[in-house]
Amino acid sequence: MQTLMIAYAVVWAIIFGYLVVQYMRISRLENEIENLKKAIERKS
Amino acid sequence: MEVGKGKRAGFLRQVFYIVAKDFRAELRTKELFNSMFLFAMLALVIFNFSFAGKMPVRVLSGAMWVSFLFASVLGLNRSFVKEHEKGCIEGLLIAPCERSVIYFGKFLGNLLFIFLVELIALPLISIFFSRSEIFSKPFELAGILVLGSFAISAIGTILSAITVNTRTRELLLPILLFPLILPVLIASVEVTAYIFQPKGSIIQWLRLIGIYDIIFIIVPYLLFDYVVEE
Amino acid sequence: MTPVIEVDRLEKSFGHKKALRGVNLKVFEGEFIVLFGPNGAGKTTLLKSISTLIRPTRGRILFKGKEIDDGSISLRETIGLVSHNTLLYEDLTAFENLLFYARMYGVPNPKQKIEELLHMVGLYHRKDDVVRTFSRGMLQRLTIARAILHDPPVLLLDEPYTGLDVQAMKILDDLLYNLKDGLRTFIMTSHDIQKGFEHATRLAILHSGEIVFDKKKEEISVLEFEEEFWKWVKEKEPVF
Amino acid sequence: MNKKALDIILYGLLLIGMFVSLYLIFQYAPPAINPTNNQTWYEQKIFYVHVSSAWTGFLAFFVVAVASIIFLRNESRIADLVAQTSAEIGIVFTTLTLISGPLWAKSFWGRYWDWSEPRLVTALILWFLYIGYLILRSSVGEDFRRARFAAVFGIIAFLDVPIVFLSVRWYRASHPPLLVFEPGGLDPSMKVAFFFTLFIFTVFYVVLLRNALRIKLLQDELNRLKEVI
Repeated sequence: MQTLMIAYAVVWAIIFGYLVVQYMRISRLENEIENLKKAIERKS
Repeated sequence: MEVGKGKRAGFLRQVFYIVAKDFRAELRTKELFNSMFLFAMLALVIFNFSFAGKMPVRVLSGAMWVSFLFASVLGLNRSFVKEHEKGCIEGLLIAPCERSVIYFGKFLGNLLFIFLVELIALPLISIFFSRSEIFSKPFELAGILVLGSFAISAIGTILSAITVNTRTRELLLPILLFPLILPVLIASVEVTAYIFQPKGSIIQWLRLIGIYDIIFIIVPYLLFDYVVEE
Repeated sequence: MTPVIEVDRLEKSFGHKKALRGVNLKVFEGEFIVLFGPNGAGKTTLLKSISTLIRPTRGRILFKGKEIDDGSISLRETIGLVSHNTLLYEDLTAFENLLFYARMYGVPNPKQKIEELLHMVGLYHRKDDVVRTFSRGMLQRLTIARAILHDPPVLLLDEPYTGLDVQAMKILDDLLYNLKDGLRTFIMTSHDIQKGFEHATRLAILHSGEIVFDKKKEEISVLEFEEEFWKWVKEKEPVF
Repeated sequence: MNKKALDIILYGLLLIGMFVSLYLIFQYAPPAINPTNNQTWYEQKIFYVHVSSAWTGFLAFFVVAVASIIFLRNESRIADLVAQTSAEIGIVFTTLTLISGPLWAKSFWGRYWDWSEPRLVTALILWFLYIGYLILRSSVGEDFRRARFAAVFGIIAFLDVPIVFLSVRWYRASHPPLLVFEPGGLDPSMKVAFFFTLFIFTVFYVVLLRNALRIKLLQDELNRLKEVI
């Protein structure tokens, strides 16, 4: 019973962890795009 | 401007011309037919030695269908490779015919090759595996061979038209085809085993193959345009 | 007068790449248009679109005022195409190849017609040989025979002179002169300025998916045109 | 700002939902009794995650088929991206099904696999089909043709699924296994736990798809901007 519960928690944690990684990646990409847009504005 | 304009051949005629062209080219080289046939027989020999002693009926019908399926993959792979070698597929695409004419032409050609291989393999199987039943029920056997091969060729033709455009070509076709064809394989093996040794009922299996054949001739027909057009 | 072919704001993109960016072109009966342009300008894509091989991303192509769509199978009868590929089956003989296409197009009296054509392109003595054994020049001649098998009023030629020997070039020249009867319409791509200019009644330059130059042959001399051509090839070509 | 708010709501819902579902499965729902030996059967709790992931995988492949049809109709890049990411997610959940299924089967049948169990075998075939789908995608060079080929295969593959299921079920009828488990009436509290877990898994799927889609679109945008510079 306990091993099962741990297994469940691990599965949950992995999926949720992946979601967090995805979120970090989104934020990073958004930042990069912001910076690029600013750079383009400065250039023109 | 109507210079020498003749009457265009109908749908079925055009399909027939494509089959005839493939058949004529194959008659000249025989490379495809020979390799398909040899491959099927070799596979059966190997199956025989993997099962020490006489194979039970069901195992034999399974071995037959697996060998035929593998041999079909060889034929299906070449089918569109040949059309792409000198851009012939373009020639077909600019010809005044529905795109589905190409699909049905290639489908029938493939079915014909597969069926011929099976037909020639049958007597040999009967001799090698001491199954005289093969000769006592020739029409039943031919019937199930056509029904099963119909599905292999119908799905295989559209998949082959897809995989010929990929980097991995020959490798990819069986990977895509085998899981798709599984239901037909199960059903064909069941029916073949029944023909060898009647037991239980096979009506539902025949129905399954029938449904499968109908669905997977209509759906590829509807989708074929998207595969060949750029 | 309605043009035989009208290309209307034609766009074609492959994924992110834009091969054609709004091509407009009106081709009238009897014209011989030669399209020049550097590699990657979109010449082949344009010819393939007109021959219904490629479905355009945006824009239309009209044949005598009728739009090409899925139901336009009969329109394909009016087109002959000579492309980079031979479109011939290597395991069939010259005669069998032509017979197959003749049947697909519904050519009347196919055998007689094929023999005529084989005489015309000088391949009659090889008619029962498998195409696999043919030389490049012979293949190109047979390709042209295949393209004009059904007497198409519109002929599309994609770099037909590429890879030809002198003899084959001569035969192709003669063929084209014979076919130019004032009723047939031609679109040819080329990067050989001399050859293109010789046949053309109209000259156009395609550059990065746009037609940037389009004039009747009478309005310009070879030298002027050559200058114009190099201007376009040089100006916008990426510098390596 | 709207997107951010939705992010917070979804992530919060998932985080809380995870704990709630753990509570429901292990505390709220009573342990089952194994009908074969009438003993308490803790391993039955695998059932919750097994069926939920199977459902999510199936949903994902259904979305692949729908997105494929939409792509063939209007050639929208988004539809193609949805099909691709949904197939990827579907494979993850089907893998989870294929791991949890045999574990559950072992505790019930005493063996990990039975070829006459239609759901399990269908899940395996699904897995093969969509791995093939992704290999197909990775081996076509041009973006445009890749999307088309994938869409055609995506539709054919999904149509095949019910027939696979049917064939394995009929196969079982002619080759009866030792024992077959049919999930009959569940205890009401089990049902609550089950449907809640199912719900949470579906939300998982939606968020995964949404995120992956956003990442791909942002990357597109980034590449476009880099080309401008």
